[in-house]
Amino acid sequence: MDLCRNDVIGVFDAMSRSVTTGKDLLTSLDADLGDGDLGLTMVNGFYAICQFMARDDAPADTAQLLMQAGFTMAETVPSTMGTLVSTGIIRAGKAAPVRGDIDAAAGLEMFRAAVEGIAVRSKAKRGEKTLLDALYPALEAWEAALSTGGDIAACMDAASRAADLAVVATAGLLSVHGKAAVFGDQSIGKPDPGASAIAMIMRGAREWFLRSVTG
Amino acid sequence: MDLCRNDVIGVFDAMSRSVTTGKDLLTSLDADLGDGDLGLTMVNGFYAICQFMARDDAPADTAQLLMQAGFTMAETVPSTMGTLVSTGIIRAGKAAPVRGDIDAAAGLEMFRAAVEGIAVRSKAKRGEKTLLDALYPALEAWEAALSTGGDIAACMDAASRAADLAVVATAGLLSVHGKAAVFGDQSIGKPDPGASAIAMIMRGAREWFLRSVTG
Amino acid sequence: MKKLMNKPDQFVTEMLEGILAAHPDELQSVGNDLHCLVAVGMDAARRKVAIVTGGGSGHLPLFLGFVGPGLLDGVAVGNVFASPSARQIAQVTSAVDRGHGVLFLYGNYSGDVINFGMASEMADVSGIRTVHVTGNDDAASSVKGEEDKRRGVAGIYFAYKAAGAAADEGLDLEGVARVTRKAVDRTRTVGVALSPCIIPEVGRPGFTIGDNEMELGMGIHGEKGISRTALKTADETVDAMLDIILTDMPIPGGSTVSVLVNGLGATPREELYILYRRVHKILVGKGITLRRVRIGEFATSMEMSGASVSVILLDEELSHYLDCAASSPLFPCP
Amino acid sequence: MKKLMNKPDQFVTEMLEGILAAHPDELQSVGNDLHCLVAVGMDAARRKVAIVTGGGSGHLPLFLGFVGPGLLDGVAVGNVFASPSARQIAQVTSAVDRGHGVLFLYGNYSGDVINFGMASEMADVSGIRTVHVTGNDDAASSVKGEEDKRRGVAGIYFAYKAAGAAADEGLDLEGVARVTRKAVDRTRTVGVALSPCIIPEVGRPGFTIGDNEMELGMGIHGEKGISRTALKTADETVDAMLDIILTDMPIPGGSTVSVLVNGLGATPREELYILYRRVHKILVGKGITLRRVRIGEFATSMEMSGASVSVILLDEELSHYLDCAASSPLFPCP
Ligand SMILES: Nc1ncnc2c1ncn2[C@@H]1O[C@H](COP(=O)(O)OP(=O)(O)O)[C@@H](O)[C@H]1O
Ligand SMILES: Nc1ncnc2c1ncn2[C@@H]1O[C@H](COP(=O)(O)OP(=O)(O)O)[C@@H](O)[C@H]1O
Ligand SMILES: [Mg+2]
Ligand SMILES: [Mg+2]
Ligand SMILES: [Mg+2]
Ligand SMILES: [Mg+2]
Repeated sequence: MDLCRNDVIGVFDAMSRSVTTGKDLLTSLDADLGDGDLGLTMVNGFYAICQFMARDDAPADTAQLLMQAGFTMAETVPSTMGTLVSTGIIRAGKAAPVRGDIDAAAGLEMFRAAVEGIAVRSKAKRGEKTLLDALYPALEAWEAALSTGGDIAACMDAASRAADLAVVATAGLLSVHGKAAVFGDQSIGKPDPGASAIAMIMRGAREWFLRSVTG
Repeated sequence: MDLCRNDVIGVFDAMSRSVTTGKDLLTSLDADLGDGDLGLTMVNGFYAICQFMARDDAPADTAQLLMQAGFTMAETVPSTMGTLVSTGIIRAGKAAPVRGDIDAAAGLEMFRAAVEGIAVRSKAKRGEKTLLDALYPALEAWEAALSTGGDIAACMDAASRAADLAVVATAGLLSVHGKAAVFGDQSIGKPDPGASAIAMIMRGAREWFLRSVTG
Repeated sequence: MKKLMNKPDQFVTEMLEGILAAHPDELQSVGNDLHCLVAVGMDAARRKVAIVTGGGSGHLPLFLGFVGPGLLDGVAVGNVFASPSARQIAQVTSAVDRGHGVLFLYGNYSGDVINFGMASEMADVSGIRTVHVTGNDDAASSVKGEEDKRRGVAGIYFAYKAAGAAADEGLDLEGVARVTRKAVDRTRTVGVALSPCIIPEVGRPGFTIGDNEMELGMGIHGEKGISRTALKTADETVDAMLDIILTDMPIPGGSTVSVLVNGLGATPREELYILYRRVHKILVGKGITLRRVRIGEFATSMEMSGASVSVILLDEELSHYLDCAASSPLFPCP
Repeated sequence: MKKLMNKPDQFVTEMLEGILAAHPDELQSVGNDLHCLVAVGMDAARRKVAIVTGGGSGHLPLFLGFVGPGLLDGVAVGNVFASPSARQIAQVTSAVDRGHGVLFLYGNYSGDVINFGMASEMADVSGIRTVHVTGNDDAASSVKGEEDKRRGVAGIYFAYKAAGAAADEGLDLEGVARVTRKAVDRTRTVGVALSPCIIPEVGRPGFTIGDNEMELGMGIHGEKGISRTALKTADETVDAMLDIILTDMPIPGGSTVSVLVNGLGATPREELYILYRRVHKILVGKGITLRRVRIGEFATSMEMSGASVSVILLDEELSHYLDCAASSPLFPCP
């Protein structure tokens, strides 16, 4: 299956549901290593996107829809993660195919654009205990699944599983960016809140595919 | 007996002891109707006077001794009562006899000058629940004792007893001056702290006479 | 209410040492007494009335923060919440007098009144003429008709400003006193306290106030107010304050006023602006024009939390004087 | 820590309404967004680099209090302790650009860095050139060698002042950025917190601190400091602060510095002067000259109690720029 505009809306609804369910977990992870607002910002940001996408006058074009959704989120929750996730969504929109639905290959281009945009914006590097430590493994898993002939649902499945595993691995890393940086060595042993949010978002998307493919 | 310079010093020592003994009472009376500093200011003020009077270079002249003692107290405890009592002492000094000891008549002139000085400085009138409501009755008692031939010890005795009685009567009055004024009707039933301090000071003087005459 | 201090009994001395170290070009002490401060660079030959203020410590920038160009000439600083002595006031007076008389301008508290009174007599002996004007803007501290019993609080700022400007423009002692009295007569303040403060040498709060309470009309030393109520919203609080002010001093539509929203210490500037928002809405709604609005800490009670609102009803003369330039190191430029 | 406010979720909006009502001649909003403020009366024809700042609310007079003549051109205001959005920053940027480029000058917090970064891209699309300088003066927030990870706190004041003056004198974007970076590089701050503050929408303190404790090096949002100790005296506190500052940035005798002693909100001015007294004594003892000392509230954390000391090592150029005139309604003249 490939994704049309309305499928994209469905995916975002599922992501929104996922972060809403996981809100308290994100809050407590961020309270441990930051200021505890991550649950709130993710929930509010995705809620704003869904509200925007549901509007009658939301763009018919998927690329435009994603870009404007990203700006909506950025406006609603201008925290670190709010802005980085928005940046990813905007970049994904910019990289979306001009015509036609999104297949696994187009999805890879969009995902890569998102991750690169986030990396540029945040100036963080892999291994520095940020959302990038969930994003890069997920991107690589998508690429691998595509190269073995997987469709977009399979790619998303692989990416989401990789992100979940990667979150566990972030516990071993030292925080050097953001509010967590002051904890220094004490940050070791705790998973990164931003990476956890990424995994949660991707799990929402994966579940949408599971439902849509089977249902 | 009449008072020489050194007797005056003795009287102030006795006054100082009296307010030191009564410190907590003054503090709590002023805490009830004001800011609770009266015990401290009276004790510190009279202590400063005694220290000053005990100095080798303290003036030999009683008038000068009193005036400078008053300024010392004013400098040490510039609260309402500190300044008013100092004013009284300075005025008493100014009214002291140029030569010779202080007899009952000279004492009356000095006392009157003190009370009038305090009245002018404070702009308060009798009946407004201030130290004047102890001072005026004491002054009148002194005058009465003098007119029936009392010596200075007898005058002081009469004045002090009148002050004690007058304090009780201040409980019936309404505070209109100083920090007590905001209590309005609630001030009724409580004796005036300033009047109480005056009675305590005079009681100290009276006790000095008792000791000096009998001992 | 923890304090950054050394010995409590050195609180005022060390504060004054800090002030003189920080602002040597603006303030200096006279007579070897840190409590006696005058502006640096007085031109003794200038034909100008001098203005002296004074009062207890613990209210910065009040009182000493109002000594400076366009403002006052000298200040006698007392201990925390206690009057300076008459001798200190007299000493400052002698230092600033230029032979054209001295205005004594201070808050209406009996300790201060009596000490300034005694200082006047001392000045008299030295041939210095003095006139007294006392700030009594706290509309909550005594009923109408007994204005002379009211406490002076943040609104004395307007009197300082008017007095300083009038003296600067060369008015004589009577003229300066007249302008100053007019400013005082046309100013009303009401304060509200949410938490107490601690006198360093006492070491415990001067009063207690419940977690969900506030006191309307409380004085800047914690003096009893008009009513203790449950904590109101900012809007309700302003409504209650303005109600007292406008009942006491009705302000007809078409008038012009200046307003000071003053923080008592711990209350953040953000909240003062939330209060001002309501003040503005109500006064504008009555057809009153606001100008030269001042929002910040002008008269504090150390770490007390709460705020006051002062309103001065302007006429052309007062508007003019309030607009004149003035500066003080306690009001730093950015 | 009671608050004078109405609805917690209206705290920032109502504060901004109050600010605009109080200072209509100095500040205005753009794009129908109260969070986007610019100085009134911009001369678009003037050949001048524009300067934009921004950051979370709850720090008044920071950040919006530094918009004004001789200072900055515009500010994007976030919610309490939260970054403004990139769109808001971009909107302010478009409003103040005169075609000579815009300096983005803000505190080094990841939310702000990322939003200003995104705003830069937006500005780029509109053909507006931007350069970023971030304040990172908090010497207690990261070890030496990792200065780029340090938080920006009260010391950004010196950078604002230098940037504003350099832009005023007509330097180009690179020139203004160079001067500003120099000010940042030569500034160090250390803070100490004695009590927490409450974010209105959260309703409870962000951290707890024992009755007899203080935290050295704590950030202005309550970020972890270097050590939590028993409450020290004012002198000991300054000694610990200066020790960190002078170890990080040694200042040779004969140098000239400017110092800012900043109150976090509830700590009274009296105590700031007691702190300054010690700062002065120590620096003068090392043969260092102090000038343009600033004492007051420049960067607060609402009702937090505590203070910070900032030191900037001056050269002739920075001295000159710091001396230039500047004004802001959040720093009212007396
Ligand atoms: N400079 C940075 N670069 C990349 N990611 C960052 C950076 N700073 C923080 N993060 C990520 O953001 C997460 C915290 O997000 P968020 O709660 O929105 O931060 P804040 O509340 O400080 O704005 C961290 O767990 C980390 O993954
Ligand atoms: N204006 C006044 N005139 C005369 N006496 C006054 C006046 N105000 C206060 N007092 C007297 O002073 C007493 C309080 O003295 P004190 O504690 O020194 O006052 P404060 O602490 O306010 O300076 C009162 O009990 C009253 O007797
Ligand atoms: Mg966070
Ligand atoms: Mg945050
Ligand atoms: Mg008293
Ligand atoms: Mg404050």
